[in-house]
Amino acid sequence: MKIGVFICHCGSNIAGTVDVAKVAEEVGKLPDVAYSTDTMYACSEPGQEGIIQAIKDHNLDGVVVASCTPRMHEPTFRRTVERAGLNRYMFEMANIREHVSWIGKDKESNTQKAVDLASIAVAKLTQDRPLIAKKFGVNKRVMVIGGGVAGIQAALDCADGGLEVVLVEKTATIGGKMAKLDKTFPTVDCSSCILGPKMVDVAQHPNITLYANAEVDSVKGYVGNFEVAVKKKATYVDWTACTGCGLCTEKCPSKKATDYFNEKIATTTAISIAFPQAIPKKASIDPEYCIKITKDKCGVCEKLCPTKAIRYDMQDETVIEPVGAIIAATGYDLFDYTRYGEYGGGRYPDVITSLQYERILSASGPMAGHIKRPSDGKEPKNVVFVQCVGSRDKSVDRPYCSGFCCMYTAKQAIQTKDHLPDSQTYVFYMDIRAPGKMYDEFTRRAMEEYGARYIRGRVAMIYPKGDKYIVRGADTLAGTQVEVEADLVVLAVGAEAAKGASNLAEKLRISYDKYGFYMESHVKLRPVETNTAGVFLAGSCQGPKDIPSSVAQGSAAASKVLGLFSKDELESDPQVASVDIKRCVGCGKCIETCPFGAIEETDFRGEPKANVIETVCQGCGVCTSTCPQGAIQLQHFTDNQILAEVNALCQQPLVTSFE
Amino acid sequence: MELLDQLKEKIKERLPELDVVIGWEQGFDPLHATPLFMRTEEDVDRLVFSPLCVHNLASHLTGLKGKKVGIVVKGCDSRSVVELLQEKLLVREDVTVFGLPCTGVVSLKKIKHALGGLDKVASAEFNGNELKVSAAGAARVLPLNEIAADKCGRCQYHNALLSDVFVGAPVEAAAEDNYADVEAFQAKSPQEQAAYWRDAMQRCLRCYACRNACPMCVCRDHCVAQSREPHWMTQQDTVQEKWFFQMIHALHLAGRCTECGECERACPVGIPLLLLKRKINKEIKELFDYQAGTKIDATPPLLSFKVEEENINERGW
Amino acid sequence: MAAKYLKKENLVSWLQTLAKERLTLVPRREGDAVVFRPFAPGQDIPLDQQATTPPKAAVFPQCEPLLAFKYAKDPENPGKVGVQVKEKLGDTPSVVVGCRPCDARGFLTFDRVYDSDRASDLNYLTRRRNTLFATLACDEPASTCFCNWVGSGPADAEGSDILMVPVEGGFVLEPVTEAGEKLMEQAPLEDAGDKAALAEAVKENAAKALGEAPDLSQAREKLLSLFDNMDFWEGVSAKCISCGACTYLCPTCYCFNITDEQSGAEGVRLRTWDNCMSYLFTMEASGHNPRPTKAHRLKNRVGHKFSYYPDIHDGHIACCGCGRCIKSCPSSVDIRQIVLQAIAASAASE
Amino acid sequence: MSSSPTYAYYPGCSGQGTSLEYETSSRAVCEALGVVLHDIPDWSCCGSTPAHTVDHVLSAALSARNLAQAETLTGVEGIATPCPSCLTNLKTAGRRMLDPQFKERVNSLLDTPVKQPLPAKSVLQVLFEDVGPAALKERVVKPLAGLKVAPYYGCILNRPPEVMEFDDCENPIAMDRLLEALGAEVVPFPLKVECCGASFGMPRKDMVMRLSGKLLDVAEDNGAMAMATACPLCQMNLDLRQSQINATSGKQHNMPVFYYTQLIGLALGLDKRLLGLNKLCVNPKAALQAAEQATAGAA
Amino acid sequence: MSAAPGNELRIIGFLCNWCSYGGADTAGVGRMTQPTDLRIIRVPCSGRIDPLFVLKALVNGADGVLVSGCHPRDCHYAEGNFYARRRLEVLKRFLQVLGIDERRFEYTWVSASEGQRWQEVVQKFTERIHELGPAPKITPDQMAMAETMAAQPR
Repeated sequence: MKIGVFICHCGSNIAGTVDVAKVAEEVGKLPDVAYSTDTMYACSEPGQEGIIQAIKDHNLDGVVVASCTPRMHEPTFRRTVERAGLNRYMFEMANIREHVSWIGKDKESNTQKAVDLASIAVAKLTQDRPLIAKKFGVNKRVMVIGGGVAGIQAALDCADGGLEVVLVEKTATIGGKMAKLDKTFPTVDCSSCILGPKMVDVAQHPNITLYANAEVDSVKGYVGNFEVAVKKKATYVDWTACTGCGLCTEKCPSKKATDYFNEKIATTTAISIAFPQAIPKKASIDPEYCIKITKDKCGVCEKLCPTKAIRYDMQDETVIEPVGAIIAATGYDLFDYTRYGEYGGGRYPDVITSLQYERILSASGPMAGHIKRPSDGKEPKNVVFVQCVGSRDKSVDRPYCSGFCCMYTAKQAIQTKDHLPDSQTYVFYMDIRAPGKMYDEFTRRAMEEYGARYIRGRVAMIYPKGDKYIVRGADTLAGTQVEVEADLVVLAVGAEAAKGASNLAEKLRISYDKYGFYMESHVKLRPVETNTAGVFLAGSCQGPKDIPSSVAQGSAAASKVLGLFSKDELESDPQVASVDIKRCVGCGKCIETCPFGAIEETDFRGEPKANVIETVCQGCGVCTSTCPQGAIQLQHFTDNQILAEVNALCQQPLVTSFE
Repeated sequence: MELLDQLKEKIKERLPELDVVIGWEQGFDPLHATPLFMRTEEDVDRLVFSPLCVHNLASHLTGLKGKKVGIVVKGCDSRSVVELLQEKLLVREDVTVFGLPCTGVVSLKKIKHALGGLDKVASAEFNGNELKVSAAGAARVLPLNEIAADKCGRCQYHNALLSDVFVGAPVEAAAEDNYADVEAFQAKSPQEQAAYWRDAMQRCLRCYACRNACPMCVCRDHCVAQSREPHWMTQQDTVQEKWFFQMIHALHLAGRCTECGECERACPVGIPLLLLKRKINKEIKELFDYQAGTKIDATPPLLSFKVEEENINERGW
Repeated sequence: MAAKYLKKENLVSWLQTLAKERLTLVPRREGDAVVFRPFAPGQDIPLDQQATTPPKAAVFPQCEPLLAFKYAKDPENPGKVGVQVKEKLGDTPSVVVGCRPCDARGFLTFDRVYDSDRASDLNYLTRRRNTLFATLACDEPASTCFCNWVGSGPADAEGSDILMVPVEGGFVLEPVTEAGEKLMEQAPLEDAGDKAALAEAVKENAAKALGEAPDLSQAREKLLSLFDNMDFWEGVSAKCISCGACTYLCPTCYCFNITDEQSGAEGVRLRTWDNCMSYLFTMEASGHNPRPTKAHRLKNRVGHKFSYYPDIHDGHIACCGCGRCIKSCPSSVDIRQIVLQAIAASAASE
Repeated sequence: MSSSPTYAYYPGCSGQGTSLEYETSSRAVCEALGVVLHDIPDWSCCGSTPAHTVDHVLSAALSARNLAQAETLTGVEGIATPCPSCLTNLKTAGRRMLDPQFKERVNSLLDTPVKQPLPAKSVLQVLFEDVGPAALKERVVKPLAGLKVAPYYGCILNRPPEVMEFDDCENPIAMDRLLEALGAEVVPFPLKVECCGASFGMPRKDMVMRLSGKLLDVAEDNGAMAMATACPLCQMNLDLRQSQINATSGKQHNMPVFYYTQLIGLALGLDKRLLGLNKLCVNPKAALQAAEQATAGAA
Repeated sequence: MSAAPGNELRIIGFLCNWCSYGGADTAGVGRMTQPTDLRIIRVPCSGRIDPLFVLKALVNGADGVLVSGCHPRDCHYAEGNFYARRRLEVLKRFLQVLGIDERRFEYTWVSASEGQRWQEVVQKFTERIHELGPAPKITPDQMAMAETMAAQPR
């Protein structure tokens, strides 16, 4: 082979503590190295041109650059060698900056280490083979999982961009958490007024197919060609017939059904429509409470329904949707505050969650917008807000900040004063986190204009005293304990990963953090991509987010999908496993261990053999280290490539030396 | 009826539906049995069964893929069949297992030590718990427990674990295996251990009898020991290379080895190879509470994982 | 020189003398095996039985560097790389003491191949010419011995330089070649006297104990006639596990493989033992393998030894009858049986 | 049941003085319910509250000596003690000694080293787990019907949870269930695990007045006629200091403060002398009579 | 190729690309000074690391081998490190009969953000290897000596 080696100075970053000229000289002695030099900035325009020129001048068939981490510039240099006519995989990089010059003090040792690392790269390159990406077609349909504001935004943007969209929503209506909110910060404008039109757009958009009351069952395939099985859960109402007139809900005699939309502060009928602006505005039956389904009596709704839409015998149904990309927008759930025994653990009726309070505040909520205590219906005078319930608390394994609680607490304090001018609000907080546009001003208004008393400290205990509650906490600014007598306590419960999030992640083969939030490809630079090609993230499933951020991410994910679909064919990464069919004995151990189900058994002249589905393979190489005879090799990280590297560092002496 | 006669009868019953049945017959001298491939009733008449039937016939199974094969197994041999089935390297319907109870087989090496050589054996006869041998003109009586294979002394599975036809009365006994041999070897210093392997590996011929006798070595013809793609080993006859092959063999058998000891028995230059595999088995047992070749529906431990490993104590690095 | 007598207690001092001038290989017990190793004073020399391995490696090492090479770069133009080559020859004078007649005779099979009119293998020849054999005649055959089948016997001196016949209290040494005679000169010998007669008796008894050898004269043709009878070969090879124990322990198997290994700028070309029982032995680059099954391969081993080789080498059978392939076979495959079966089978089919 | 639950018993110093009635009633109740207690021979002080603030090893050694003494007893499944403070020290010492190095340091201070620390439990835990409310209920001869009682566990019986490993640390229910089994009416008492002021009775009497006063206030607000405690110090602050609290706050509490074992003893009809009701400062007679009348009236 | 004469020992690291290699980068970016003995080989996933690579290195003269991957549950490929954990643990214990001091091999988990942790790991492991000193090598001299030793009567 003829290998060119380029040792980068990186200004003084490398050259300061590594004798780069010496490295170039030493590496130049290797038999396969035909050209070796040092260069000031390999990644700069002249640096890259130098590499291209050397390839041409010396007829090189491979290049090693020893510079910074390959995680930074490997793609850059691959393009460089490609411009010079080499295959992009005939390139190796040695990291002599992060792994050498920046961490070692002794120049002599650093220089030797740099020589070694460059030699490893040369050794590997001698085993490199040109790899060529395969092309495959793309199904330009996208599935959005989750119909909250992020999912709605993503669906609408994709649909407006001309893509066919399948929107899958777990509950009976889209709208998500935002639909439950009364007002939004920092403008205190009506939540449903701004979300409602978007929901209607979804319902009416010709490119959007909406499956409400449905969940993703399984995901097969790969980017460009997924096959998603969607389970449509039985609603016991034929939605093609239902007009959403609501007659059934008025007459349903079973009125104790759990009202999930109203966060269980009220009950609803067994057949119900979540709320007046629900999309789709269709009735569905809660089979747990339906008298007809549980006891085979009643049947009122069936009799009343003008379009004869009631189907008591309806079963779950699964539909297969072929799509090319998937956006996960599954949102969040609320922290279960009953884990805080000191706040009553759910025993006190007037200690409620912030989202329950939203439903109380909402004019279309069960209390029609009048603030009343759930226990006795009395108007509260002192309302105490407790922040960071399930946020920034290691003791309940929620060390993270939920991000939006400070703001909605301020908003709720303002609204409380608006609704009940005689009321007094108290807010126990740890720090006020209001970094958004107009956010800090907003919290100031709550304090200054609406008289909310902010107490900096955590609440230690809430206990009833008579028909009131004593909220005891620290006032860390005053250095004292405080006790506030409250009529109503609102807990600013934090956000946690949606129930079932990890389950869905496993179906989508994306990773999630220890709290169940989905992992983006790169915290800063690839915020809506995942490590599974073709799967994107939007909204709070990636981490708690307020509405503006969720909407922004919805749009960002949509633009990623539109970008992906702007090509008719995609290229697969050729760094995938490949089977030497002659060596394969068909034992299936690779199939057993592949984390991606990317290996299948095929029949080759009557013998079972392993076959890699290249578009599914992610290139981890577990199969290669599993196969005893090395018949399946991860391209670009083959046994021989790694062995060459090991041998470059320590090889037993040959049985006889030349001399 | 004698066990052997019963066995012959059962084999003859099933023979018409089978391509071949593997058993043992008398070999070239009175101490050596040799594998017998029975296709006719006359072949069956040559069948023998005694503590001299040391071979694990399961090693021949994967080579007979696609054929209807009957196989006579001792308890230990049956584990190999179970493991092969578990790894889906055999088709259950194609294998008919004639299971036997076994009280132990001999170690020819031990007999060799006792007699000072095996070259001149004139006769050998089992009498209860003794072996009567005459060799080089002298007669000797060897108690079976002194010449039994090591694996028999710690045998937990005297009766075939899997059989389509079980012949004879099951043996009740089951010994404990506390891996005392491994513990004892482990107690040596690393220097002593290294010297031990260096000396033993020096005489390795790289004949790969250890590999080819192994019932679980199914790669045989494609073994990495001789391939250039991948090029794990050179053909240099250094101790490092020979030793490294044994490491490869042991690790490729991790969680799969049924400890039949064929590797060690087959070695023409007497390298104690089973120790390496037993060490790994000991750890597999401790780490994953798993013994290869005991359950057809288990998953080999190194082809699976648990998110929380009970017994892997990560060392807090 | 006539036969001389070497007292058992004088053997070591003779070996010490030999070891000063030559690499002196003697049997040594290692673990459960007896192998040929350089003589060291004070060591125990097991001579009562045939060694586990033959002294084949003394002349034909398991791994032998044929040459070493080195890439040298043009300092002016690093892209220009030259290769320097140095041939490696093993020319250490050696002597093997205590091998058996069959062991020494095995090299005759080699010689016809590596030292012929058509080809001469310098690496082999250099070692061959520098290695002498002081062979110990057998007093009693093992159950696996069949040297008399292949035209030899327990006191066959062909291929040896000295024949040592074991008698009560020592050995009667008979010089076979001039070189052997020279070696004997350095030994503390006594006149054989009446020991010579004892030695003759030992030889006679041993030959008698081997019994009558079957007639193998038809084997050549009959094996050939069975070439396409794969049923026969599948039958006899069924218990074979395709390992290389038989061939690597065989004093007459001379096949090898050649590989290059490189470390940095230096490399070696290695000749290593190979064996026809291995699937890879005939594996072709195309992926085609003319001997895909062990039946094909065992056919080759038996056929080569008893038919194809004799065919082109004046009827010399490429087997010395040492019996190691039987004794050390993990499955006790018995080449004698196969040959006899072949003769019988083709007789039946005729 | 195979055999009676058997424990090494650590009485603690308070039991020899200020909480003699807790000690005697605990023993009586255990005996009546078939829990066998063997006194730890030659037991010594657990170190109480000061020791661990000075030196962890020395503090652990104090309890470790008792752990070692307990190991001389045969057939015991653990150590039982009525006093939460003693329990904390025993459990903490046992837990710290899981660290072999710490254990070695502690053992080096002892004549007889601790082999394997026995698990320590409160008598309450023993009664709740080994006897249980259901079995207790069957043994009741004189139900405490009509007695509205606030269960007060004190701040350290269940905390820190990783050491005490019993019941919910914010809302424990073991005593509630036992008292309910006796027929008593357990009133909701949100301050079950609040601090009574503990040993600040000496240096900061005002603090105890305030904290214990609040406990009494809330108990009364919730309709309690009496309180039940499981801790000698809590009982002392609430009972002995009740008149001082009244004097400070100007309130008129007359709230008897029982050890829960006394109440169990009453319901089981045990010998009054063993229950030591006469040792209580706030006379319980009125409350007990009121309860009786209420039941009688209802009947 | 041998380690720098004098002070350095030959330590080989196998690091997964996504977590530990990134962690080593992070340590570099943070200028977290480390001993210079370690030579890193980058692999996509700790699951790619055949334990035989480790043995190959150790048999052929490495003084220490360090493997590092993503923390369990955080594998870029979801499961690779779970397999690695089992295999490497078995490997580590296997060394106990091979006459290779098991302390010469270690495996650990370091995430891309844990630069400081990486620094500590390298520091600690390098110190350990230096305490153990150079690994015993099988040299021709040693073989010759062994032969002489073996020739002694037993």
